[in-house]
Amino acid sequence: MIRSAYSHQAAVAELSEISAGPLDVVGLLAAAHHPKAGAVVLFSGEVRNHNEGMAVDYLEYEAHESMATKMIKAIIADANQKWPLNIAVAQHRTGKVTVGETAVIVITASAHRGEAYAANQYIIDRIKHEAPIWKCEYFSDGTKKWGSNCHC
Amino acid sequence: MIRSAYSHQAAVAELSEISAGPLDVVGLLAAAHHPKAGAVVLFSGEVRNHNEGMAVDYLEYEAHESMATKMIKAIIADANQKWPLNIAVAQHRTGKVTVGETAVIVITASAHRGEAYAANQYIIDRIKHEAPIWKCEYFSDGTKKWGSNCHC
Amino acid sequence: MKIQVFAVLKEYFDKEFELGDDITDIASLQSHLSCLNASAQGILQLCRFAVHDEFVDHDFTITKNDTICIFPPSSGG
Amino acid sequence: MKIQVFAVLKEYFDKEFELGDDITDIASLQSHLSCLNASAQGILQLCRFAVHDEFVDHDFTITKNDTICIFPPSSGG
Repeated sequence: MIRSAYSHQAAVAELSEISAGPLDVVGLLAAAHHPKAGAVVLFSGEVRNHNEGMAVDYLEYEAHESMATKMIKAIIADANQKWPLNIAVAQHRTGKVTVGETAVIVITASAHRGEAYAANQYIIDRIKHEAPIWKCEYFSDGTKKWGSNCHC
Repeated sequence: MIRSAYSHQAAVAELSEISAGPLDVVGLLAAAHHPKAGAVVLFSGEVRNHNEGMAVDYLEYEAHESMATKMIKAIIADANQKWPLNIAVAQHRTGKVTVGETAVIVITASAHRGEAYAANQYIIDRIKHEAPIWKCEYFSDGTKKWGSNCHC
Repeated sequence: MKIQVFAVLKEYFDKEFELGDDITDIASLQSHLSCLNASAQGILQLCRFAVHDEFVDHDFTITKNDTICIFPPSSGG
Repeated sequence: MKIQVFAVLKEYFDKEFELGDDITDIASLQSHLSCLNASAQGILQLCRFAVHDEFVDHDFTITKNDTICIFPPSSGG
């Protein structure tokens, strides 16, 4: 059983782990309050304008949607088992994401900040290494490259 | 010399480290983008409805404003020395803060997420332990208690 | 059987294509694809395979009605 | 000299008050305040002292024109 924030979970019950449209970072943060949580940690993975010395125009993310969704849910469930979290949500973009836009967001909240930081890092690390989501970088010189490493 | 995001620093140049009014958490996050930053981490320390088994109505924060401001600036400068950050800002409330409101916010951004998480935790840990800011908890039973420990 | 490939694998194969029924497990699928396109051999060694939304091992038996998804190493974020 | 106290210390002393010029350093100020209110002795041992927005040690010399701030342990957040 997931120990979690039932009221917040209700509010974000419809949150898709994979989103083809822009992530509502500010809206998700605004909703991320829980009366028992003293610490909220938000991670936003954003598109950088350079990578490995190359100027980046934009990225495109591809996912196996059903498996990525299921795996992110499972990672969040594992985090809820490991730490007493009031809130734990994550969402990843697909499609074209431009420089400065958010490609992935993780929000965790707990009574004390150590757990919120640890769970947040755990969730993003596992999403990046395990979820079937890939990025293709489109560079300013017209070339492109499918990513095979984490860049943030 | 602080390695930092000059454009973002310009945008938040007027940010006071100590604020008597509500913190604009969402606005600060919305401004926290930097084209070189792949990772943004936000910490929000919020008022919990319980502490040590007592129901909490609200907190009141008191600060020695000029020293707290100077110390938070110094802590952020130290973080900028230790990690290559594009953004590092922090702000702490004074006055009455109710359950679910943010008492302190820290935002860090860097090319890679490890640095953003580490710097964020470093800044909040030092603010909590070193800055001359105190909280008084007002409990639902009418009693109050000046805090001497970190609670989140 | 139907094969779906993702990300960089689309530079080596069609995104979706059919294969004959003589392939009976993941290991033989991997060999077969390496023969179809020798330059994909390296990346195929690193791939994960999934059937019906579950990852499967190399000895997993596949049949003509299966859809097999082939995933290069992930790089979300 | 002027003394300013913060947070829980306000339960033992006025927020701001004047003391005579016979006190010459932080250590003697600490002793003097412990005599004024014996129940504050414990918390005073844990306090930091600041003059002109700088923390000072117990042997720091104070004069009649100084304002001395006394800080209990912090608990921001």
